[in-house]
Amino acid sequence: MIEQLAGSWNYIIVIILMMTGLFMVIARANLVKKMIGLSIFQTSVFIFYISLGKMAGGTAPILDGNPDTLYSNPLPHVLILTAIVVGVATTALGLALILRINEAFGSVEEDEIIAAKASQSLARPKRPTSEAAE
Amino acid sequence: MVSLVIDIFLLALLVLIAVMVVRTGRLYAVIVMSGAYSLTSAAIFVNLDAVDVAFTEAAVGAGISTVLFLAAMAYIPADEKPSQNRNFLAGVICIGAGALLLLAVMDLPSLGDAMAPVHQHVAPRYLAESGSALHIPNVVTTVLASYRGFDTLGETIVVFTAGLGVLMLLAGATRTNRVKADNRKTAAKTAKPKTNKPKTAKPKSATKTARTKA
Amino acid sequence: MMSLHTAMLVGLLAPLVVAILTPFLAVRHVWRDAAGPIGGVITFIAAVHVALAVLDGETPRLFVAQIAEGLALEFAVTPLGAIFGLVASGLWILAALYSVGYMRGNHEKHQTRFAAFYAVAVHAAMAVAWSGNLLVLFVFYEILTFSTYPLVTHKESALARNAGRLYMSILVGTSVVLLLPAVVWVWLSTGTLDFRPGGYLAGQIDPAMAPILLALFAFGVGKAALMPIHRWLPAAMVAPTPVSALLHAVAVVKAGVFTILTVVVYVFGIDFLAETGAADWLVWLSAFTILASSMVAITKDDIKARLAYSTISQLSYIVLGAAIASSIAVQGATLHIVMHAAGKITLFFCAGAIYVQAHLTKISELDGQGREMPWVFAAFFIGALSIIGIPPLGGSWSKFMLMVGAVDSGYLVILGVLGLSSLLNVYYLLEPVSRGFFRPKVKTVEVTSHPLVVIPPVLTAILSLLLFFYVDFFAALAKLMVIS
Amino acid sequence: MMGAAILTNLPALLVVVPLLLAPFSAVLPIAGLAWVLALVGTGISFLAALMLQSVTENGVRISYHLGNWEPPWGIEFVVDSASSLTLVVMSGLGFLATLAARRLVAIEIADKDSGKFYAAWLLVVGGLFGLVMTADAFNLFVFLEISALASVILIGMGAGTDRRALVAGYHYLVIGAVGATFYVIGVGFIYAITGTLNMGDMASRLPDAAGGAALYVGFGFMVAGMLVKAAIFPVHIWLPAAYGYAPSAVSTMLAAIATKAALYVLARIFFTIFAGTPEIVDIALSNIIVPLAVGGIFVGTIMAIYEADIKKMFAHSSVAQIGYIALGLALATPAGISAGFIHIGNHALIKGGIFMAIGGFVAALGARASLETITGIGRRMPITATAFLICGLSLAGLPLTAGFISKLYLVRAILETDSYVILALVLISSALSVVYLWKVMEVMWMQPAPARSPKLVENPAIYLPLWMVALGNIWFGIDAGWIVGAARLAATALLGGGA
Repeated sequence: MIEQLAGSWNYIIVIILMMTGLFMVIARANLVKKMIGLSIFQTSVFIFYISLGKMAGGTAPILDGNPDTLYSNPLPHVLILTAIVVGVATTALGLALILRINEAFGSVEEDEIIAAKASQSLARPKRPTSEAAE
Repeated sequence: MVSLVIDIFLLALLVLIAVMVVRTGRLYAVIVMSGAYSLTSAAIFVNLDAVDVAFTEAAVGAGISTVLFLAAMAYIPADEKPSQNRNFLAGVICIGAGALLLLAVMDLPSLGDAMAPVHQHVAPRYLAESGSALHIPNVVTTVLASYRGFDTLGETIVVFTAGLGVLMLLAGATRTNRVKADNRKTAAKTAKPKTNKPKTAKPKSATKTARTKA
Repeated sequence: MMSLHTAMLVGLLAPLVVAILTPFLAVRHVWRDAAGPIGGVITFIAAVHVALAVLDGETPRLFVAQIAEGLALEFAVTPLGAIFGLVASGLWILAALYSVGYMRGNHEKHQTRFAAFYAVAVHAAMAVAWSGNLLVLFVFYEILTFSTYPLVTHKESALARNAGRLYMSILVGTSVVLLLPAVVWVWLSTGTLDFRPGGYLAGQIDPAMAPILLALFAFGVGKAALMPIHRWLPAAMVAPTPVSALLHAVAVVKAGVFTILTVVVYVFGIDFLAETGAADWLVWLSAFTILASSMVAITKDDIKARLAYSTISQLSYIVLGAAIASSIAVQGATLHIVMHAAGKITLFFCAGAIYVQAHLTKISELDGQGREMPWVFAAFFIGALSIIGIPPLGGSWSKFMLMVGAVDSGYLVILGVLGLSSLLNVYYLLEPVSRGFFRPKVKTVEVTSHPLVVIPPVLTAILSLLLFFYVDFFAALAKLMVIS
Repeated sequence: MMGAAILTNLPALLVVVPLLLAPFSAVLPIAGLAWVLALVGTGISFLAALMLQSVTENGVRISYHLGNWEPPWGIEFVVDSASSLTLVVMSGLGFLATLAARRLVAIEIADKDSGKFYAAWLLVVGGLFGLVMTADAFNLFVFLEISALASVILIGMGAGTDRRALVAGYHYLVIGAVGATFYVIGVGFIYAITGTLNMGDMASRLPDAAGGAALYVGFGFMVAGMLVKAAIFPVHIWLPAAYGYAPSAVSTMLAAIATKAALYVLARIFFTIFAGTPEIVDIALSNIIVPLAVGGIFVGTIMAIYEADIKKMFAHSSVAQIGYIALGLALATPAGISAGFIHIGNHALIKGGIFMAIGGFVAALGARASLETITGIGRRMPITATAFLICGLSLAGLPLTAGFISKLYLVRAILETDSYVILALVLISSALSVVYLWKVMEVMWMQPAPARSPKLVENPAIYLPLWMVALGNIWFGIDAGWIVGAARLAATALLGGGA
């Protein structure tokens, strides 16, 4: 049991981390905090993948010419390199949207934005543009 | 054994940071902690033999990401407003999903097991071929650039997409220009009879109304 | 002369061509107004040609496209379809003439649009009549609904719009929600939707489910105006009278009862229905509709509203005949399509003529007007007698056969219902005539003469009379329906 | 020589052409040129898809090795009759949506942004094609993100006329990212027990893999992630706002093709990757996916009935229609899967047309289309409104329209499995859908236009493509042979073990 627990230690913690991140995404109303939750969620998945590739007694998969050397699995590393970049791209786009939302609604709190939508969508002119410009 | 101790310590640290992130309301602190989270994960990656990943995570995850967050914070409120109404639902979903995942990891090969399928299939060929066929010692680089080069192309496109999006959404110059362009358009419109067309919004004016109302 | 194939094409396309040409012919009103009657004559000739072939035992077919296995876009003329095709095309000639007179005499707007949609409706009715399977029937049934909507709301007043809304919601709603599933049900359980003499559901569906399927059809066909889905018909009375003629005699309600008869005869099979008793409930419902709507008709003072309820009642005669599901009753029901069409179109023509010439709409205002418009009132009288079923007029045949059918199948109560309803008919249909001729005038109105609205009702009245003597042609076709 | 090279490289061409045209479009300063580029990109894809379809018609399965690295070491694209049908549908509607986009974009998007807009447009389309073709579980994630991020940009562009588009875009981004991450977690588990990322390879190794709970959970998370992308109840919550507030052109394109790709991937997960472990798939399909699909059908329909905003109404309706597709696929019989594929094609036609027409209304009205603003529009914009009516009739499933064929085959497939409860539910929901369609048509055609309303101008640049789609609805309602045959082949290809 202990042995199994030791073997799964990384995984168990990783799952707790994932769920912490996911919890933030769902439960927090602050849009920035959601993004941070998302990045924690994703980073935890990265650790999960890298843990899968670990070989006991292995080293980084950089060939040293010695045929007896054990290497960890390079494939998860490759995947996660891609995933990290994708994750940052998501974050960047999310933040850009948050900035625009803040401009348009004056808030980055989901509850307030939804309330603003409800109260103003009827009274506000459908296109804020042309009227304001004239 | 040392590596196991380090591993346990670092992971515990991650849990600590994550809990603090959830509980902190000051966004600057949260962002810094999230940077710390990324750096700690980078350390874990080193410990798990993924040096390339660790380097990227430190540079991109901890570096660029944090810079982006901090830059964004210049324009938005610094504190999170307390709101607790969705905790229960979120808790149920997370605990449910977490429980399932815990159940599943118990059936995975234990950490570092050399007989695990991941070490038996596909990967060995990368390790075997990389040196002889391509003469690059770093297998990660080889796989990234050749076997799974298409992933890398895709990744580039994702970055391009995100850049495109940020540019379209934010580019300050475009937006001020758009205001001007719209003014010009409106001026032109008064001359033309056709007026029943929607035009692009100028977010600035919308923002002002929203703010004054708030 | 024409090949059958050509005849079918002509019959189906001539009204459509008229519809398409109408806007272009509108540069000269005479051209536009002549297009309808000419198209009617051409269509009628084609219909006669087709009907004669059917009488010779042929089944004229026109294949258009294969949709999926067991589903084809195909026309095939059954004896019943031949009859309905004759009715629709033949009455169109007169209705087209009449609507020219009515629209002009009344100075209605949008006459071009009116004429075009009128022709589309006739096209749809022809296609319904000659449809080769349930799917085609369904499609053109819907097209008929859609094409008559602009006609019903022709006046574009709030009242007309509300009527149009009710008209569309009941007809489209029932057909999509009930009729379409019924059609799909038939296809799924038998793999075909074709019409076959003697029907083909026997042995294909559980007899316990047959009443449910029949109910889907009976209520899905809103155009048959079975209570309680009859409300659209009186509401649609706001439309100009030629539309009412189209609705009541030429196309719409006839398409409804035609559908029910077709389903009973060519899909269920009357033997199957008679054996399982699946249509028993429909006998009682239609009997109820006959009496209830006659009662309502008595209370109406508005001529068109009274005629509308009379139509609901008469339609249920046809449904009743189908529901009794005996050979003689079905033949009676089929003949009643023809006889009622001729009779009712006369009545509506007369109502319209009275309106155009004297601007009267209430029965209580008709007192003494008979002498002012003798031809109109005489035509009305003959039409009414035909619908009541008095020899020597066409309507007597169909009513007689229905009564015989009811007795044969042991529905003695139904005989009583038919008798009672005839008495009510006598009262509410002859009241306007007797008022016109035997009461002193209550209202002096200026009567302007419009021959184009007087000639058609006189012609249809004569037709009702002729149908009594020359019923054999239709009777022979009707007989073909039940010989499998 | 040249021809042969193009032919063998068709699968790559289909994806790479739109993706590589995107950067060029982004820097084009002239909106018209960018549109031409987008049209060329989607047009080439459509031709390529048609060619692929003609090749795979005989049951041929094309395996394309990217960079000539053989699978499972390298990344593989697979095109069989199932994916080629999906590709033809997506690229065809993508092309038509691009055709209609010209005018809609000119009105709703600033000229300066047009080049970038079409760049994002091409990225979405290319990403979705990749999603359908790739046979590598992780590569699929990359394509998922390309199309998701680009979609978010396009949705966000709706902020030009309604600020709520920003929020819709943000929600789609976050929910989509969570979905994609779920998928990646699932792939991680399957990778851990099989050691491979290639779908075919996974399929052949899974039956012998000592998976236990990892197998179940890996499967579950992969499916859950794609359910989010396919907008299946209850994780459809992002869809109504996203389609509702996106620019009209974007709603058209997304509604016609976006969720279709995710639905196809779901089918691949069920019937290709986990073909060797059918017991898991069966449990999931009959106990989870079928109830969710039926739930989605009802929730979508009922929400549509209570919605006054036209775009959002039909977005809700999409949730219901996706439910029909998912239901067909989840029946897991040849008839059910082909019914699903038939509706993938037909629903693309229906919704593509409907959103194009709504775009036409919005363009002419200069305001959001709601039950209030489109009052009496039937007489004011007869060309657009008639096409809308045809697509609406098709959605209701009237005979001689494509929608009827879908419903017919779906009902028959359900009957084959003797699930009468589901049949009854489908029929009831189908009747309910008449309610909201009736509401719209009633307002459009049977109510008078508001007094003093200005004359509305109909633009051929919008209504010509719209009518092509509307006539498509009739064409495929009368001659359904092609789609039915292709869908049957697709079902055979999927159930034949794939790999």
